[in-house]
Amino acid sequence: MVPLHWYLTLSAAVFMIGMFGFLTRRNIIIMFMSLELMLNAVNISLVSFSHYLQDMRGHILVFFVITVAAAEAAIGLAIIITLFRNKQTAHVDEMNEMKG
Amino acid sequence: MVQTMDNTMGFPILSVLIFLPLAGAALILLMNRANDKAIRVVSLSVSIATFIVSLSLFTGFDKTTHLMQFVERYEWIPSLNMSYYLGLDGISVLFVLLSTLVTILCVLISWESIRTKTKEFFISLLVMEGAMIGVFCSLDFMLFYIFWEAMLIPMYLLIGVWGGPNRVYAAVKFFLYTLVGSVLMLVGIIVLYFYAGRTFDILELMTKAYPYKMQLMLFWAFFAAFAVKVPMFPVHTWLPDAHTEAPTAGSVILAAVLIKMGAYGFLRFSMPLLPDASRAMTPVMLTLSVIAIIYGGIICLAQTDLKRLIAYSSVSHMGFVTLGIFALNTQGVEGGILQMLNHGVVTGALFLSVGVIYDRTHTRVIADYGGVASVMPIYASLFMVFTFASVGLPATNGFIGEFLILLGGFKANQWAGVLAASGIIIGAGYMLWLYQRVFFMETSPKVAGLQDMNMRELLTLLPMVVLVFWIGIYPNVFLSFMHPSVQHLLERVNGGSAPAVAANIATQILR
Amino acid sequence: MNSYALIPFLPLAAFVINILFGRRYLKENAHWVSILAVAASWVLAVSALVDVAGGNKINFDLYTWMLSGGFKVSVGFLIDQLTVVMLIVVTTCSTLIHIYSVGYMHGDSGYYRFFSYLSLFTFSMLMLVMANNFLQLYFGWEGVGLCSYFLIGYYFNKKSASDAGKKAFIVNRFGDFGFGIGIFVVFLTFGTVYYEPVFSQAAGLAGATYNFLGYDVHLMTLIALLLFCGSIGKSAQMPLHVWLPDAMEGPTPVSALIHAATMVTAGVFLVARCSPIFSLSDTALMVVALTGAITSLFAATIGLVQNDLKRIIAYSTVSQLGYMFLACGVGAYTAGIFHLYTHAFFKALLFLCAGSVMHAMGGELDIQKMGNLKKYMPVTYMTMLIASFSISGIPGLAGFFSKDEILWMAYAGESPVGKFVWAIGTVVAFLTAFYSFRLIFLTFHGKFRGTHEQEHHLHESPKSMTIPLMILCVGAVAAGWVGIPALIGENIGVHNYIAEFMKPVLGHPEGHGTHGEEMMVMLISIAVGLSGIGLAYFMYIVRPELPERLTQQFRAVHRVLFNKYYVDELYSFIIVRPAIWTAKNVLIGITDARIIEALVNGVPNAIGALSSGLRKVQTGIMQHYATIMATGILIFVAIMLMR
Amino acid sequence: MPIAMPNLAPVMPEIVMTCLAILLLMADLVIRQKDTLGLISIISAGIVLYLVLGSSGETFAGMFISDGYSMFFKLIFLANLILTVLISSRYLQIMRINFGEYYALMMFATLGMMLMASAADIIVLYLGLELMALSTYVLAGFIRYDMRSNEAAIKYLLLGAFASAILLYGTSMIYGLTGTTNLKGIAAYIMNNNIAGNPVLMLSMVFFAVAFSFKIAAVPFHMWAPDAYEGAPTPITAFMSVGPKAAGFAVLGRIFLTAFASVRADWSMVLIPIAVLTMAIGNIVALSQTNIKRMLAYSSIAHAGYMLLGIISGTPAGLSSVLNYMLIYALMNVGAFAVVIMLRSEGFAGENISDYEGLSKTHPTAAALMLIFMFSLTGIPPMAGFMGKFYLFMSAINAGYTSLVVVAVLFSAISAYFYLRIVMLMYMKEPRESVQLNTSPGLGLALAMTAVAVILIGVLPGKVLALAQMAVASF
Repeated sequence: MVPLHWYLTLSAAVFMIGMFGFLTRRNIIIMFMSLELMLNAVNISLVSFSHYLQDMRGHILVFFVITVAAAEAAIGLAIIITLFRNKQTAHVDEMNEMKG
Repeated sequence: MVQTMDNTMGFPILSVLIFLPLAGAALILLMNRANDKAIRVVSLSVSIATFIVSLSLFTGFDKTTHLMQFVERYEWIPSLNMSYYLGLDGISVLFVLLSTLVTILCVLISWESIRTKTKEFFISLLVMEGAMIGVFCSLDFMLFYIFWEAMLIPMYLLIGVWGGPNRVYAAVKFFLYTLVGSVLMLVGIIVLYFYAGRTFDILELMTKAYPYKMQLMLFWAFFAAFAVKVPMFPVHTWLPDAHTEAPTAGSVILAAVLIKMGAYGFLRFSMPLLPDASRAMTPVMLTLSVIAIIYGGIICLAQTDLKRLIAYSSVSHMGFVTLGIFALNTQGVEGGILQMLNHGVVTGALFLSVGVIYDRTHTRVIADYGGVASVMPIYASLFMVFTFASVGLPATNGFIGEFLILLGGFKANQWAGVLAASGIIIGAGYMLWLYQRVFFMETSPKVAGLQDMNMRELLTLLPMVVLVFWIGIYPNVFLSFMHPSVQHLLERVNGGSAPAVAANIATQILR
Repeated sequence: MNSYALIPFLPLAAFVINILFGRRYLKENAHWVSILAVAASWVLAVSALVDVAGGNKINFDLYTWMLSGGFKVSVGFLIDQLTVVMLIVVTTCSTLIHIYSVGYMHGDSGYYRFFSYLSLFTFSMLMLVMANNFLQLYFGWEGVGLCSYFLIGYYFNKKSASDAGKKAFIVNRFGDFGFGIGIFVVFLTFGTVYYEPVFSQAAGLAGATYNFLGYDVHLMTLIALLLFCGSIGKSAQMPLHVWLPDAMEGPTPVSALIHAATMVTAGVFLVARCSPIFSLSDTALMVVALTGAITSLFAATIGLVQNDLKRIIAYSTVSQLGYMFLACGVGAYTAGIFHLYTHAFFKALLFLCAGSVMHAMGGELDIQKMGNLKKYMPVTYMTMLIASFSISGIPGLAGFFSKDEILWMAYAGESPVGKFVWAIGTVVAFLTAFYSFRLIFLTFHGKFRGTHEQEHHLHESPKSMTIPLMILCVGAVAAGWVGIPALIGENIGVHNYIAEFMKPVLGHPEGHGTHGEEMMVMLISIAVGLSGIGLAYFMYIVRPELPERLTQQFRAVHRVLFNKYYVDELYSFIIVRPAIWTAKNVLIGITDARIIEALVNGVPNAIGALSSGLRKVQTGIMQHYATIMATGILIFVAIMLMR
Repeated sequence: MPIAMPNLAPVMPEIVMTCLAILLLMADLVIRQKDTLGLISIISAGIVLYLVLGSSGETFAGMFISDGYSMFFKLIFLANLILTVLISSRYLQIMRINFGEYYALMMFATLGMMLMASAADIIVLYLGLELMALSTYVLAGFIRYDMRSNEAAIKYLLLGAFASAILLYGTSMIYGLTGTTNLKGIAAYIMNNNIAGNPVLMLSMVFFAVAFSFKIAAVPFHMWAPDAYEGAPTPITAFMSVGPKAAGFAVLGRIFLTAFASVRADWSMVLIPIAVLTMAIGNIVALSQTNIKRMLAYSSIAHAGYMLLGIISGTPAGLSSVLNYMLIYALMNVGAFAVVIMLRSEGFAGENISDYEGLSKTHPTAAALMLIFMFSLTGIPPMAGFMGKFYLFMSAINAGYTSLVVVAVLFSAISAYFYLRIVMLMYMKEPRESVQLNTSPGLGLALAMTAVAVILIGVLPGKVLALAQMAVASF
């Protein structure tokens, strides 16, 4: 039986990678992917807790997280397309028309 | 529930006094903007009606007791134990009369001088009157605070919209100065509320004793709000700007009533609620007052703008008032209250007269004037009366107030009394210099063709002349209002311990 | 009983009528209202004299003026010997000068205004004199100050006149500052401001000390000196004398009434009225005497070189007032009041003569441009001559008796500075005689030095002006006979009425000197007077070029005297200019502008700068937002774990 | 054994709301006149409101609770929905974005908020949060052809997703620690096993605080707000500045005052700096704003800071003051934005504050309304804003945070400057060019309602206060 804290360290690592990706990458799509990565990291830890506690709540929450991530991706991509249509760029640095 | 006199007037006079002007303002709100005349007539009749109603205060007031009179109390916010609680005693009754009288004069003086947006002007004026009377009548600390702050909006508009060239700076400065001060007071009120067992009723708060440290902290919180309004020395720089930029009616209301609220606040809240702190702080206060007197006086010597000079002179005069109040003896306090009334009358009249001349020449620079006496003799003689009232000549009201204050001040602290007495020399200096510069010597071209005061302007200034001489020659009519209330206040402040006050109330009831 | 209350209120009524109805209705005949009122008060004053002479003293309150806590004061009247004497002086001079003004002010545009101010002045002076408490005294005190402001600045479109008026009022205010504090001390020690109780309790507190501004001071001296500040201001004594010479800007009747006969004497009246307090403190008396003496010497020396007719007389007034204070200082209050009484007559006469001279010379006042006027103005010449004789102390005339009394009392009194003060008094007597007759000789004798058409215009003043001159001339002569000293009095069967009359109020200092000494003092003063006149005669009639040579020789001394010891410049240098300078640069420049305004505007500007700084943090790039969020999270995690 | 049907009464309003929203989507295909859709949404909001007042109780095994507290918030959400729909009909025509989905999305967002308010379990909470967030992202980017709207949407979405990731991570930690996601269960667990100092608990509390600070736009997690508010269409800005913020506070109240109630000392260590920073940055940066929407964005950030004081005080009185303030804030804010919308006409953006110069001359009524809202936002009596702030400060002082209140009071004095500047521009400057106002009956009605409410609550605050206290009593 793999001890619990191994899963937790994996989840934390993936979460950190996701966050780091989100903070540094310039392309919106890549930022989206790193977001998904963070959400999945959370799924890992939820499932491991649920298994460890022999309780169903974790699994239910994971389902919700996955569906929400999908919905989010859909909306995100839709907005990126409209953005692209207006400004022909997916680069975050160009999107600073509003500041101050 | 502290014992108060039941309302002998038969009808809720104080609420009528507050809401009559507000109703007038609402009426004007509905009126059509075009007919100026109708708006002016309505506002004049409302202000006169309010004044007549307030006269019954003057006659119906029972001068033998210090207890609150014309009391009204209705539930307002039961959950916070906040009540709509009005009442008057010897200290506040005179100021209500002053407010109602001054408002009539303001309406009269702006009969022709206000051309643009007359509707908003008269609405602000009447709302001002309602709020002012509310401040003087409220016995619930929060109700006082709400009226105190509500006054900011109309005054801000009065200065900002109808003011002089850089009115905006003056209006914002006035607003922020007062607001920063009074928000600190709000915190003080809430701390007091919780310590005194969840009540805003001033009379109840007065019966409790508070720890010294807390009293000190609260004293300085209240000081922040009241000192700005008085204005006391370090925080006075908003007054000259506000006065020079405000329209005539605005600076008359500002000088006659608004700055009295600061001193009234000290009398009604700081001293009775925080007796030990007030006593401990008197040296500081006396020094600030003396500085204000001399500083305000000397600075007038070098002023070039007419209104600015009168504004600084009222800083000096209010220095006298605070000196009187913090002398903590009967002469000082009664002199202070009377001087607040006098200053309202005299400086109000001075600004009215400046308004009269300003409507003709549209310049406030003293250098432009000269020899007005030969062109407008009646105006010159009236201004002469107010100049000498401001200088404190015997037989005018200024003398009575100043003499009592200096007597009280000298009794409390000799150095303060002597230094403050020098104020009357400086006062004579700048006022006579002003009078000579404007009225005597050769007639300057700008002033040559002016015609003398018309009936309306004369009507505005006459009540003030009557008051100057009435208080000057027979002040006891006004002083008799204050005796019991001031006595009670001083017992509380000097007595310091709550039992003494309770005993006093007991005797009142048994008597 | 209270018909005497009408004395002050009649002129008040006249003032009100004149000021309200003067412009449209009364115009020319405004003077009738004032004259009738003042004449009526004169009649009442005489009846009061008779009443008081009959022995009863009147002291009643009209109504309570101020009541605040323990402080109670009312408008009340005290009529005793001292008051009655003053009443007579004030009402008589006032009536005569009112009549004189009818002619003098004829045709002036503000005619009604002049008479209303005169009536107001008489009202205030009478209130001052008849007061029965310190506060009403203060009321009258400032009232007369106000009227002198109006009347000095009567020709208000002249800058010099309005400046003089303002100067008079403000300098008086300096005096009233001390006076006010004196009243406070009186109230705080005696618990009341009424004369009666204060003077009766004063004896009891003779030795008491009082902590004034941290120093333990002898109580009576403190009160006396503080009250004396007021007198210095009002009677133009040494430090505060600068306003009287400039007060000559006002019309001549004003100078006569206010700056000779009545108002300036208020200071002496105050010292006399408070004699119970003053006599309890030797130091105070010494100060009074010395101030009086020095001022009289100081003013007399300046009077020597002045060329303006009215200014010479003004300095002579300051000098004579110094005499009166000298008298009070040595304890001889009666002599002081007696001199005040006689001085009122001949000084008013001098001023009125100057007025008629000015009238004739078309407003010209420089005596160097006059001369030989006696040919054209015999009556004025005669009356002015008699007045000058009287002031120089020629025996038989009013001035001699009162001045001699003072000098004798100074010499014989037990005041430590008596002898020194007597010496100065004698020197001043010599100087007074000299400049009085310098004036007479330069104006009336020699040849006319004015312009031709001035000469053509010369004429004697109309009847309405000369009659008061004559009446006053009678007064200048006869006024002295009331107080003939015992030395002369026994052998001509007349005793010193005024001394006996004033005894109950002012007491009678017993001069312990032999008859011989008294005779010697009298002879010295007569000799001094005559030599003064002789020297003047010699210098201005016999050798007219002598004064010119003397001024060349003592150029420096002449310039100092001519410029009034530069006192005016000194005051404006130490008081007026620094006040305005501090106002301009220090207060407006630094405290208000830099410190307070900087703070008041600085704080919002700083917040504004901070605001625009923080605004830049919002770069619009999402990465920056996310990094700031991440750092936020890190910080809070650190806070939580570190705690 | 038969499937036991859960008691659906408490959740009936949400169910009806979902059906009506879907019905609205269908109706959009059929109805040509888009304004009638607005009308339908108002009617449905009315129905749901009626239902909300009736429903109370617990269901879904303690995961969904409908008590006084949630009822009060649902009142705010539905009022916010109605007002926003009223003020947006004319705006949509001008901006040519008059699509039916606009109203449907708003109803879904409101549904999400209602779920959040009634969530007694983190799962339901997360569900509501995401439903609201996603619909608001789309609404923010509704003006497809305008670059700024897209930018607003993308920023809001990415940072929103980031925050919800943080939230989930916190949830997983607390779930791991206490074994349950039910708020009451967590509270019981903390109480019984007194794990006060436990780092995992601390960490999860931080993550919860961060996630919801993002939602109520508290500093330092506020960066998205100014851009999102400026970019989004103005009615949506109004909707966003009230809806999600209120929902955020509802959840903050639930979590921190039931789940983590016993460890208040710890999480107040986090919330106090956030509150102070929010008030400071919100008020100070607003001073130098020239765009009215951006200024109102910073002002709403500052107001979030004031409301945090209520949460920090932790007492029922504190919570009721937050509720009370939230309602008053909603009215003031929507009113102010309504006036901004009124200024938006054909060729004129009306977003720069200099466009307000001399408004009192050209349109006195609009100027008067704006004056009322500005003075109310500053917190000057007799407006409602003062009463809200006053009660908030009272509860904070009563809980012993007097120094915090002094800071709050001083910053609200600073805020007077930029609110006053608008009044000054309107009343004390001359109009540059005459601007044509676009008013529609709906906008007029909304303005009238909000203005009257602001003054009425200012003068007679007793009623609303009692309502808020009653709501918290059942907490």
